[in-house]
Amino acid sequence: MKLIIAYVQPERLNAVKQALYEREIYKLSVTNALGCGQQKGYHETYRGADIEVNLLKKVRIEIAVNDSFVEPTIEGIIAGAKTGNIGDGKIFIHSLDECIRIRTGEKGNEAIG
Amino acid sequence: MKLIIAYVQPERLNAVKQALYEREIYKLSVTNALGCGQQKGYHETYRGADIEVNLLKKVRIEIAVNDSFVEPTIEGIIAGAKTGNIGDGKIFIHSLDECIRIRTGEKGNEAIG
Amino acid sequence: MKLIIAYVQPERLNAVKQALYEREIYKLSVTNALGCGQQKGYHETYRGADIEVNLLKKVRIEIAVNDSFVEPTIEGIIAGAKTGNIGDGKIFIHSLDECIRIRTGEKGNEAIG
Amino acid sequence: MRKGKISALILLLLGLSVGFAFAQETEGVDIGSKIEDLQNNLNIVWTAVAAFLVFFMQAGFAMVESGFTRAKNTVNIMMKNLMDFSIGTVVFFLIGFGLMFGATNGFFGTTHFVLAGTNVAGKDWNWTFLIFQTVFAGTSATIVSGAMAERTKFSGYLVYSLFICALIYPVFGSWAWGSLLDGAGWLENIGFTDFAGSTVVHSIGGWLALAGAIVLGPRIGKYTPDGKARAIPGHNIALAALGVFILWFGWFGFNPGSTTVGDGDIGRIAVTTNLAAAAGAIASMFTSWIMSKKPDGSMALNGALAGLVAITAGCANVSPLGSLAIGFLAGILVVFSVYFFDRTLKVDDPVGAVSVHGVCGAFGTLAVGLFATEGGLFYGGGFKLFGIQAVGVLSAFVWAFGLGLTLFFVIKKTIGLRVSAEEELRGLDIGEHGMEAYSGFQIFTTQ
Amino acid sequence: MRKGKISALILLLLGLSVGFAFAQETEGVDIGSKIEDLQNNLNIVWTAVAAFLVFFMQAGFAMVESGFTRAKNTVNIMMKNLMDFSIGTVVFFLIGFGLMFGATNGFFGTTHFVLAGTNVAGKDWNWTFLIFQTVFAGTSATIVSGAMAERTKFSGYLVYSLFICALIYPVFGSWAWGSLLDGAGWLENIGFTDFAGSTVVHSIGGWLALAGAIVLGPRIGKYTPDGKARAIPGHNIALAALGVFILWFGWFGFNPGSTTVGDGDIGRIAVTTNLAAAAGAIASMFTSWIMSKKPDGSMALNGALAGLVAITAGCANVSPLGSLAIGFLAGILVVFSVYFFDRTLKVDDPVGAVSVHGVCGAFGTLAVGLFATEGGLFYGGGFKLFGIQAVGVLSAFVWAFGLGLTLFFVIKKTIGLRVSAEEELRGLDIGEHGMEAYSGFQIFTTQ
Amino acid sequence: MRKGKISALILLLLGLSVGFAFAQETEGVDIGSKIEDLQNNLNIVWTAVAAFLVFFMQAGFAMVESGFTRAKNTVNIMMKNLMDFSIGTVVFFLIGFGLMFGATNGFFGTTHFVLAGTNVAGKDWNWTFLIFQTVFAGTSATIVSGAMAERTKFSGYLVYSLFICALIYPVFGSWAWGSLLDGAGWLENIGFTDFAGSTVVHSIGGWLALAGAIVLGPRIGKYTPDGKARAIPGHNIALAALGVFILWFGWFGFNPGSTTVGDGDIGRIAVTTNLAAAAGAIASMFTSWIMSKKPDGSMALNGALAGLVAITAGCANVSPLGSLAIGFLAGILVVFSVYFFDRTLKVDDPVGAVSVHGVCGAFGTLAVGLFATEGGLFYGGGFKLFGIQAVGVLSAFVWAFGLGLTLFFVIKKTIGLRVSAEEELRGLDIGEHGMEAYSGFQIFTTQ
Ligand SMILES: Nc1ncnc2c1ncn2[C@@H]1O[C@H](COP(=O)(O)OP(=O)(O)O)[C@@H](O)[C@H]1O
Ligand SMILES: Nc1ncnc2c1ncn2[C@@H]1O[C@H](COP(=O)(O)OP(=O)(O)O)[C@@H](O)[C@H]1O
Ligand SMILES: Nc1ncnc2c1ncn2[C@@H]1O[C@H](COP(=O)(O)OP(=O)(O)O)[C@@H](O)[C@H]1O
Repeated sequence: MKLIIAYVQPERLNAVKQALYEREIYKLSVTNALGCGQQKGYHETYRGADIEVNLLKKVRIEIAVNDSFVEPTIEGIIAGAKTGNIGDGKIFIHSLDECIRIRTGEKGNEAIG
Repeated sequence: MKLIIAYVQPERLNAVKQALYEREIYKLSVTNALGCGQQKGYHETYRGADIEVNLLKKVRIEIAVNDSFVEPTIEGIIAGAKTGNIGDGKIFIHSLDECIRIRTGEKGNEAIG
Repeated sequence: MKLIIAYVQPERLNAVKQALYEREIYKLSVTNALGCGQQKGYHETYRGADIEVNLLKKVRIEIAVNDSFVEPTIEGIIAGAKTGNIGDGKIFIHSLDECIRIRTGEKGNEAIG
Repeated sequence: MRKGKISALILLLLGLSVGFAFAQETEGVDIGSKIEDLQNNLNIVWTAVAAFLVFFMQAGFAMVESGFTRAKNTVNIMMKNLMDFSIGTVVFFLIGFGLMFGATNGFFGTTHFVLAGTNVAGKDWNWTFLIFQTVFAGTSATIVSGAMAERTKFSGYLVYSLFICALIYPVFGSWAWGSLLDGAGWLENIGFTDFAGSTVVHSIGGWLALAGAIVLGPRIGKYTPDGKARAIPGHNIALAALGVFILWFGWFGFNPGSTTVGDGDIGRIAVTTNLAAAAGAIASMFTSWIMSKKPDGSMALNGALAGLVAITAGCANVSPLGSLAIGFLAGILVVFSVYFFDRTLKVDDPVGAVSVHGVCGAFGTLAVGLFATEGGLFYGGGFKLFGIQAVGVLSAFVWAFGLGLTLFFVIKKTIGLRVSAEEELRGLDIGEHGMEAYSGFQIFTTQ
Repeated sequence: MRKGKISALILLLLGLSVGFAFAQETEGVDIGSKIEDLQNNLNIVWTAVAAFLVFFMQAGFAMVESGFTRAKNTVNIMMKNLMDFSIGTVVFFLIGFGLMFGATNGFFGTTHFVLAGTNVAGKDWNWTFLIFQTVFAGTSATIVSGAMAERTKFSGYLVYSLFICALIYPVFGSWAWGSLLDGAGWLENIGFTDFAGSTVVHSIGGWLALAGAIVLGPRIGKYTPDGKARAIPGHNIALAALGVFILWFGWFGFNPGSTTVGDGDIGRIAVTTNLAAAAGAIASMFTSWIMSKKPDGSMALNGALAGLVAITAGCANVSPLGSLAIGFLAGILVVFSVYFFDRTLKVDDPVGAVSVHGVCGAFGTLAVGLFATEGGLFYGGGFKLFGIQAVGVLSAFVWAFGLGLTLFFVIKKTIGLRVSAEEELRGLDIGEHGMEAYSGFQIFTTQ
Repeated sequence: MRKGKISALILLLLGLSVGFAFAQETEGVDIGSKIEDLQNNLNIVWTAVAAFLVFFMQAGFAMVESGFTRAKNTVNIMMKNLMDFSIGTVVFFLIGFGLMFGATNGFFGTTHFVLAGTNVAGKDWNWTFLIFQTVFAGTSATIVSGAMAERTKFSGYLVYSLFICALIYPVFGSWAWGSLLDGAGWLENIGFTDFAGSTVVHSIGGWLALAGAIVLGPRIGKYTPDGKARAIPGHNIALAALGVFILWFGWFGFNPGSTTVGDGDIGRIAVTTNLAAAAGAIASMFTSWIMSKKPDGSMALNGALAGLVAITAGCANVSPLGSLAIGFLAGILVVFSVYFFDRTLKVDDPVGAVSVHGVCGAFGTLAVGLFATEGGLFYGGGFKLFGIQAVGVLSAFVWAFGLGLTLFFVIKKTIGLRVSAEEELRGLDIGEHGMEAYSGFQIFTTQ
């Protein structure tokens, strides 16, 4: 089992969800995040004082999947999030030791989907 | 050391905290999350237009524990979060390489609790 | 590759970012979090009724780095976040299997920075 | 000829004089009535403006109530405030106004329904009086929604709001204020003094709110299993503060406007009203500071309202120093009253409506018996007025609380008064209205 | 001597009498004109207060529009509302007022620019009339910003707001209302009745809004690729509700104030206005309840506005029951109109400005032809008035929609009307103004 | 007999005539005084309504100040605004009013404390005048809270607000406005013209705000270690914009209300007031557009207020074009003033209170010397009036800034003026009041 974390542009979230659905990945969790990457942020002035915004609004997606689903998940995220512009985001993957469904107590591969 | 991530219904958070306290797990971190799982979400209309809400409000709990605390933590989360209804949530576990207390610089097992 | 998660006091975020910049770590992601640790929270009354606030505002920083950057990252976080008071926060580290840049499809060490 | 001439002249003079006398007279009458008309027009302008200010209090109530409750129930509170005024407007026009101000059968009015008998295209005073009274009825109605917030079924609330403006408020109103138009009431006949409605408007609303909160029961999570009160903080103190400022502003229509006459009493009543509000805010702030170590913002806001509610009965009858005293006492009283209902009686009233409107309304009405410069106990008037005031206060409680319990109980047993636990947890906005108030905002709904 | 004495006496008497007669006369005249002055002063106070209430509607519009749109465009909406009124104030003073109320050349007024000819330090009625008319012009201007929200280039919007108050609104206004001062218009001459401006103010604004929304096109994401309308929920229903309460409050200046006379008509018009608003809110709530299973909060709010817009034309000419009917019908109409524009015509109007102001304004104007107690179809007046009203409604549509399309098209082709897609996604607040409305708040901007 | 008859007749006539003369006279007197009474009543209604509008500005200030600061200090700002008005109301009644308008000892008034001497149940003008003046004092007091926001100890602020309304404001006020009742002041005696209080109310508040901000020092994080100003964006621009609309609305009571007479001057002053506000908003917007590439929303809002503050002194004395000029210049001035205090002087004034009220108040007062149609430099009046105005402006600065520095310094050394750094970081809402303004909302408090 793997845990896949992706940071994408907020407005791509729906497209990512769509792309994952098409690949039969229905479960995911989302949090609101701010990101600092190659996209440099922007300078503004507020009441004449400089304000440097270098934490840009991002969305953090977390998906736990069985190993066989890792590839489709990555594909799906890229399909939904990629525009070719700086700021498109990143995907991080690490392994998961265990997964438990609270409602039933099921564990492992059965619990994940 | 393990890192335990749990998604639970927001209104169960207090019960989960309570259950963990009883098991002497006092430290945890919480973020606001949206989740998409077996719980299908709901349809509403706003000004006549359809609106499909399939990202439901969840709470994400993150707990770093020593190995001996993994079981009580899981038990505690389940004790607090389980209602038997769809949407109760999931627990994910993976291993942690290191843990550092910023204030003291302590590392590992000593830093975690 | 490692994924470094740090919980720090919100008002230290800028200092942490500063310290990381100095160590040439430019990329990070931030989420809003609530934490429960040694810092006990506080009691207040609202309209005469007791209200126990034990989830304090924290900021969660997530940084994916190549192995050689783990030490500077930890140092930077501590440099920026440490005040010596309870509540300064924690750092958690675990290994990362893969990292992908959505825009280019680059993988691994190349994608991370 | 001479005689004739003189006579003629004299007659001419006589004629002229008499003519003048006539002219003088008609002119005099004419000018007199024109001046009366003018004062009448001035009264209309003043009363209309005051009515508009009182209408604006609806916004104040909506803001205070939503500010002091959770974000997930905001749409519902707005809807309740909008609809209780809307339904109230219609039924008060159709039924309530006649019950309150029509020629009375001893118990309530029986004419003036649908403003019958008033020229439909004219400039009659009745029109202005109707709009003024409508917004008063609407105020009474909207008080209740705060105490019943965050758990009441929307349809049940609509039914309630129909009954208060059609029946409960106007009948009691006819007892105390009927003679303001063509009615008459037993309370005003015995000398009951409630100038702008501490009892008629606020206590009636407050006791209905109490009945509603009792029949409903507390919100999930308000009390621990062992009965300790828990805080459920409001989601937007900025809105709540705005609401209090709006209410204070509107109260300058409520109290001075109740003269319905454009003259110097307006300024005097504005002064007593303002002093009482200020003293109430100060007193509540310091009371909460002493009681809970810090000056509680929500209490200071409630304190200003407590002062306003309390001075409403006596605003025209007490001196400025009297109004300071009334406001100050109300500001202290409201804090202890909130504690009492919340912790001792365990009645869950999220915004303190029962304490502010019910308790402080009753207190303010009784205070007239103490502070009235004419007839008040402290001004040598003895206990007579105080006794009369007590009768009024008591009859309001019996009438409103009794009918309220009945009404809410019947609603509970028929269409239902409370939403499901699941809906309450997720919020009434989604459950009752299918939408969120703060779309896009990240809000913790753990409570 | 006797004779002389008598004569002298008589002459004296005569003199006295005549003297009295004179005194009487001048005194009479004097008193008469003083009374007139007083009524005039009362009219000024009333009209000024009404103007201030109407000004406050600017806040209402700003709140409704921002509440019904997304958080990321809030600063922009506030700025648009602030600037359209500010620019409107200046150009209406310089140009618009003269075009609307100056001595007419048959098509528009040609005097009174910059209030020329009015004593610059005096107490002339013109001053009060100007401020009253300025806030009306500002109302018409600000309607448009809601329909064009969340995608319009700021500079383009500024240009638009210059033209509406300098040209589009005043010229049409001169046709219907010019004779209120020194002008005259063909519409009022044929008997067109629009007491407070359902057509003159609201429909003009509404049809311009329609033109703007069409030329702009829908917001990104409003329609699925296959053309299904998607909901883009507003970010702050508390603000929107506050806005509606403010607008309702302001409307008591808008409608009763349009008498510009301080007398009993104020109360009557306040009653019809209030009843229509209430009926509109009720009707919309129940309509949305039936149509989409739950009482939609945003629709009930729109319904109150629909009732207000609709009664504006006939508020002085219909009976209370007539106003209930008009409000109720408008409340139903607005729901279907929103559906129609949103789903059938696919015009993206985030706040429903076209339906509320354009459609319900037209409906309310036509309803005068049906419900006017004098001349209305339902009161035996036949179709004549209705026909005249239809002419007014139609000419407003042709004028405003036609000029609007042209104006927005020219802006589009020159300085540009719409922001870039990237800016629209990130929000106009950052793109146009370099700031966020809710700094520090965590807000999902996935939509 | 004849003679007798004639004589009798004549006497009769004489009697009649004299009788008429008497009747005429008393009737005449009677009618004259009735008409005067009526105008007096009208003045009362108008002044009272204006006072209520000015009261409502409290809400405006609260919204602007909280909107322009961070979410974590919102409860505190609301409390400060509520309490400074409440405390101000009480002490102004007890002390301030007498100091300002009582019979003067040359330096301040010495009668009228607690409105002594005024019939406690009567309709005296004093009542209306008191409420009108109370809300003015409250305006001056509340200006300061914005400049001292986000770091001031609550108890210290309460002490300050006691002194401004009891002493600082009324004494200066007696110099310029004392003769409005029974006082007299040296400034008005030399011809100082400040119709509605650009200096008396706004500059006094503004200079006190400056003193407060200086004694407090800047907020943590406002300046980088090397002294560069950093932006600390406000948390709720929607509230701030609402506040500005409310203030603009209230200003129609502030300026036209300062006639305290219900006649045509109201309309004229409303026109100049409105034009200046509009011009101010436009000028600030374009200035910020030029200076920082984008039209800054917060600056445009400040600009409207700058125009309003600046026109306050001369609203009754300048022409509409003059008011446009004054508003426009104030709109430009306020931007540079904000920059100057923020970046050059490094005085941290979160909402721009010093620039808007202090600087633009002074500017507006001087502008009377330039633009007054009677006596103004540009209208051929020479430098005399300008010189007098400068004396007034300067004396206000010396008085308010001097006393302010002293007062705040004493508070600092005794009960303390600033909260701890830890409390400031976490927010004053929790530190001072034990609650959050936006419970449940996810808010980044990294700043
Ligand atoms: N090394 C990293 N650690 C944590 N988050 C990262 C890292 N690199 C990128 N991110 C996240 O991904 C987002 C997009 O990164 P960015 O470098 O702008 O993308 P791209 O390389 O596609 O242009 C960032 O805003 C940040 O939230
Ligand atoms: N595979 C997954 N990856 C990420 N988050 C998940 C996954 N499965 C479930 N979740 C999270 O857990 C929540 C509850 O899941 P759900 O399937 O509704 O629970 P249950 O199976 O107990 O009914 C979801 O809303 C989502 O936030
Ligand atoms: N074991 C843990 N699991 C998850 N989060 C933790 C853990 N320990 C600490 N934290 C996070 O770190 C924050 C600071 O912890 P705390 O114990 O107060 O720090 P310190 O030990 O430096 O005083 C907490 O509020 C919480 O968010």
